[in-house]
Amino acid sequence: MQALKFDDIALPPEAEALRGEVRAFIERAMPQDTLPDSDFNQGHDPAFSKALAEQGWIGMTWPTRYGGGGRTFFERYVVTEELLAAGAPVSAHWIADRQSGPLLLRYGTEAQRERFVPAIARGECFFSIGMSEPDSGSDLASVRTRAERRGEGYVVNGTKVWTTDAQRNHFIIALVRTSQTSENRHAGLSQLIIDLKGPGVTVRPIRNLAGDEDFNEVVFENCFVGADMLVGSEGNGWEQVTSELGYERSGPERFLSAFRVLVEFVRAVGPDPDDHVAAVVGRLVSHLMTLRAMSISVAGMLQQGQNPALEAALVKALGNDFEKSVPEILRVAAPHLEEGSRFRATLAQTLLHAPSFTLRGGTREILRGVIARGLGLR
Amino acid sequence: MQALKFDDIALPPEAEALRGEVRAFIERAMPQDTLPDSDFNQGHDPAFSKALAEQGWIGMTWPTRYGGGGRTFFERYVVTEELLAAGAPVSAHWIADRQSGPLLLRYGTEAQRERFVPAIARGECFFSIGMSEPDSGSDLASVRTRAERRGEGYVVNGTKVWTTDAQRNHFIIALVRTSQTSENRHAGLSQLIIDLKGPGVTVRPIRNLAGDEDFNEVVFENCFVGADMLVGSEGNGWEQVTSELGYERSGPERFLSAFRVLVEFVRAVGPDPDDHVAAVVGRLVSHLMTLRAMSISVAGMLQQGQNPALEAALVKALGNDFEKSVPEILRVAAPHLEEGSRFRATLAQTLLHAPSFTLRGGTREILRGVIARGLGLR
Amino acid sequence: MSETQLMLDTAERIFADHCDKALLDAAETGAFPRELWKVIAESGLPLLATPEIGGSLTDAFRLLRVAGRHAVPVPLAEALIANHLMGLGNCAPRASTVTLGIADSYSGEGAEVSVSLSSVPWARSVDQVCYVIGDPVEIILLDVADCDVTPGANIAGEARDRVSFLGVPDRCGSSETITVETVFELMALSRCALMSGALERCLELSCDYAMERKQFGRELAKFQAIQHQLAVMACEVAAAGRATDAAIGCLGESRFVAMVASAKSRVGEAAGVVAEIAHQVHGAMGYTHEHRLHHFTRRLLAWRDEYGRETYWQQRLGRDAIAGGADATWAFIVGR
Amino acid sequence: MSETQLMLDTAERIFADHCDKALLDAAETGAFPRELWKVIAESGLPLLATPEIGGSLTDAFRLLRVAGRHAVPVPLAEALIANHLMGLGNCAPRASTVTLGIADSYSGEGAEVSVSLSSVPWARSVDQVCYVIGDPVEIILLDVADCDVTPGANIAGEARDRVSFLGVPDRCGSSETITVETVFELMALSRCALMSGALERCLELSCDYAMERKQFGRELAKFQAIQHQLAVMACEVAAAGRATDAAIGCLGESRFVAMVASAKSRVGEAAGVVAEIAHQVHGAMGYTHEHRLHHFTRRLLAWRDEYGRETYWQQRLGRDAIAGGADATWAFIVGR
Repeated sequence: MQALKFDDIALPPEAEALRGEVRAFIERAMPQDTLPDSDFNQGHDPAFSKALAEQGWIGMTWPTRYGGGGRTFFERYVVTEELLAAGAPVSAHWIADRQSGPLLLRYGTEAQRERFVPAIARGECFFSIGMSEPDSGSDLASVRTRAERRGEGYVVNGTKVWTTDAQRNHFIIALVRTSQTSENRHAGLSQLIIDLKGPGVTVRPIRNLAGDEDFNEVVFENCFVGADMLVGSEGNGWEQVTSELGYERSGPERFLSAFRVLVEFVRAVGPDPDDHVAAVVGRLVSHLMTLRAMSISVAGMLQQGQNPALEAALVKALGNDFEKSVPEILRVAAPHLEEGSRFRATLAQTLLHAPSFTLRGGTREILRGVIARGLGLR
Repeated sequence: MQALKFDDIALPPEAEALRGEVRAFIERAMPQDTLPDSDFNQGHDPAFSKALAEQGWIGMTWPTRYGGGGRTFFERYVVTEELLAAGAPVSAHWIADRQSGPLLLRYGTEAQRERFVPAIARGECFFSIGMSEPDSGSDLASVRTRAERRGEGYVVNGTKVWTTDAQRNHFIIALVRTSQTSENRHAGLSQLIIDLKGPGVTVRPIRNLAGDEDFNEVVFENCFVGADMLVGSEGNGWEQVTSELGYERSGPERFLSAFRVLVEFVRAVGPDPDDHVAAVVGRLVSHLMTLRAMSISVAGMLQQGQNPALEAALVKALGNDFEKSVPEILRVAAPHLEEGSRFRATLAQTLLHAPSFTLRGGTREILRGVIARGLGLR
Repeated sequence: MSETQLMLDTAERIFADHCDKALLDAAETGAFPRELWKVIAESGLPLLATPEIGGSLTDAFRLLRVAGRHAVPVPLAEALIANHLMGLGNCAPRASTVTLGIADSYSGEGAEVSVSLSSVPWARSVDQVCYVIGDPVEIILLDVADCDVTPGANIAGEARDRVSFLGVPDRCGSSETITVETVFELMALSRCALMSGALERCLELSCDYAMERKQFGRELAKFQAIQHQLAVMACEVAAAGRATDAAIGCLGESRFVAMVASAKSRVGEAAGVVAEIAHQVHGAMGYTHEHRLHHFTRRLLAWRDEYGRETYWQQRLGRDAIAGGADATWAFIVGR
Repeated sequence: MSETQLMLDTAERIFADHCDKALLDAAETGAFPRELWKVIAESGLPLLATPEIGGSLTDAFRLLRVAGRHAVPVPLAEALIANHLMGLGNCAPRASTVTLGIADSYSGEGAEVSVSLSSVPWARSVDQVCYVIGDPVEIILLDVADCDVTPGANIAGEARDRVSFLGVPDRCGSSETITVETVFELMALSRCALMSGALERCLELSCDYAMERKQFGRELAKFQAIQHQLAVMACEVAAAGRATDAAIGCLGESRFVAMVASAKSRVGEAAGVVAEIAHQVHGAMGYTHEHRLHHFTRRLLAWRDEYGRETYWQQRLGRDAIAGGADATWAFIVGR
């Protein structure tokens, strides 16, 4: 059995130094007309993202020559957790900042880096992820969208689905099949940057059960994509995607999605609740403090160049179960559910969105499987 | 998908009429020197069983010509649940009454019925179950104990394990292999009645983690068993065992094992606890009332000659999870854990025994598998 | 029994015919399904629990379970109980459509009263609102035309309106056999029945989806982890149904309050567990508005809150159980 | 750091060499493992947290985690903290063996006092019992020879004795840097550290068992349901270890109380979940006395109750979190 290793890492002073600034910014820039929501998928607000970028807080860890901040993962951690805890609208730049930027820096051509990365860091260029397809579920290797070589590029045909914010963002990095399925299901996949507003691309919003349109279906019909939009090398898509999934593994977004419900609960119960209510708050706080410590350990281990894959999966699995349980626990613990209270409104919003918490980057089943593999069981 | 069908059956008046009598008997006959325990495996007390038999409450549903009571399953249900709820010592006669008697009545020879059944009903003859073996786990078809024909009987060699009360009871009904393993793993098995005090049988108690000796290892070394001790027909053991397991499916013993912890909790918190403590009691009571209604439905459907296999598995799975959760829930809900209190003593005893609750008649995995099959998923 | 079955079959047919996805979607944007309501009214179902036609409350709750299976978006539970109350008040059921509410503020001397009711299903779309007040209870009918109605909705998009009235209401009799509390209990049981039906439906939808949907080359249903989740779900669905039936079976008995408390708490718990697993099994598909699953899961989330959350009923049940002392805990559970 | 690692390796070797099944069984029947205690004492481990040898409390808690992995049946946590306290009191550690208790009743004027301490580990077998009292705290040592000792045991069979004393105790100094509460917090953290080690061991035993044991023709570890149970277990073990380390990392800081509260609550929760799954995976085998699993699971059940159950620490932590108001909840969690 592999030992579970979480180094006892705390955020360093230069990261903590940022915290006050971030809070002041949020205080100033937070939109007043919506209920704060700690779910990173809620709140697509280009103006907020732009203001954030002006602080230098998008692409913080990227090289300065590409418009990045050249800062540490720890500094980024502080900014991210403060934004989520406050329920700020981060959805617009989220994927570009967390996934697409790092992917392009690692695998992109120099031209791609120069074109996209500084624009992302300026908060002017938003990306979506194009992995899932109608019949793929969690099985990414079953991708069927085809990209055929034609002249100086590719002709893409197929459909991506569950693409968050595709109707609002600028580009999608689509996982496509560039050669026929072979014995090795992971071979023949590639990643292409595709302009979501370009010809041959149709974006159809999919309403979710809460009535919002976050998800989309993205249909490619003879969509021409220049060869210069290939990310990394042809046929290397699987490896790239796998490393990309690593970026979304165990940040604070994995356990904070329901955090505003706790805040409103504390507001609703007032300063001197009974023992049970106090214990419920204490219990959730202890889980949050623990998850945060675990998550910071993983960030630190990444910063040191380690690959804490098992540890990241543990944080994600625990965080997922935790954030789903929060609204359920607070709902029954609340002494009353006043019609029209902020607590009730936040609770309702989170209950409706809760089914989506586990859709992100691997279901509970997948995560547990990853852990079992890490334990040497499979 | 097969519909889940629980008829709305309540206990009929003639069964309810018995309740007062049973309570009066318990009041009178209950031993005073031990902590009442609702776990049917706790408390092997031949004197108590004998007194119970004198009331006509062992073998209640069996034909009167075999010493039975000729009563309904509902009447038996009332007696059983009252005994368990009071934490009476029922372990001595339990298996004989619930399993061995019905098995012999259904499959036994006339001579076997006449010899054993009335003795069981008199509370003078106690049986153990001989199914599990050192390497079988939940996989009963892997039984390796051999019974070879020799003259007027069989010579048995092999080892049974986890045999409750074998050191105290009179007989074991052992599942043995009477012919070689074939393609059909379920073929070639038979059931034999074996005298636990007879030659060729060695019973070795196995201490459990609580320090008690309930389990045993039973070793057969050239143990001769007369052919008249074969139950049913040779090679039909699998079918017989499967129907036998049905008897242990969904009675009140499936959800009452931790009941005394609740009783002592109510005593400990007094008449006017805070809202949370009241809610915890209410929650457990609602689960108990519901499980009991489900269990009575199954008893009624059995009484009507139906075969509610899926429903029985549902009760058992739910009951199992419930009774394991009871001590954990009450432990954290208790305002204090007074050293030396009855609550604390009962809680400790039940916590130590809780791991055994799921060992009985199928683990959680097995039960969920049975349910999945019932739902048509496999 | 066979007459009841006939009635339930009729209801099943009506609901299945009308309550398609489009109707549910429309109703959740506030469009009252008049055609469906007319068919239901003509079938006599809303009068099932009035003494006149020999029906019983028992049948009414069985009917609601069927309604829950179809998420029927009309105030059927309210009409059934309102008509029952009018019957108790010896007041003939009206041809008009009626809903029911709980008065949460009331004042008045003499004939004129001021009353307000919150979360009244579809008050905006019916003719009358029924409520009870006082001891012995008076059964009151308000003409919606004379009321202030503020439209609202619960988390499932079901119409839940605020109704205010100032004036002389239509007093249609009084009853000694029930109390204001009884009406609350009956309405709590109506939510148990509706939830039981919706829970069954969630289980069916989830099993069907698991059998149909493939991942990694085989049906979801073949994965042991999914099988076990569906097994847990089946346990909860079964418990909810049984708890509801047990309470229905005790109508009019002294055990009724305890049984309703037990049922509303137990069914409410099942609702949370089942909704979560159903969505877990359905994945992204079940999160879309286009899929019908959410009509049932969102109703489960709404109904478990209506007429007393789990906590409320658990506290009541717990206090009653404790009242007799530790050694009577078992007698309380058994009811004797 | 490498000196710490050297110490931990030494400890691991001593514990692994001595704490076999036979020793654990004997200790649980009340036989103090003198030989083991002697080896530990000679190694200097109990003095790890006294200023004299330059050790730190941090190392002491790391050591306890290793001790938890082996269910070491001696009062090591108590000796470590007692020696630390004596150091604070500027009183040289004694050659004698010492345990530690919490005074739960105390009275006395002048030199003579009457004090009783419950649940003192191995009081019957050591030379002295240490406790603290008053504000500023006085560090007191009782000679066991002068005490009334009533042997007792916790659910794990660990010696937990009642100690009464009437007379003039040995006052070995006082300290301004700690309070009576601090000692309680340090002891709570000792239980977190011990539990973290025992939890790791339960996970190892369970994974090993699942890889080894066959059922229906294949290893348990190959069943998806078992894999998922072990995954849940690993999550809990990891959380417990991390919560403990985080609290150890805050020794001496103002955050310490909050971190201990969080850790004792979180680790206590993990203990229940892990013990249950470990037994579930081990089946009947793990229920036998012969198997070593229960030495760890029973200790988990015992230790989660010692020095404050989950509920106790949750209430304290919750009240502190709430004190700053809703909008400061996050700042409380972050600690700034």
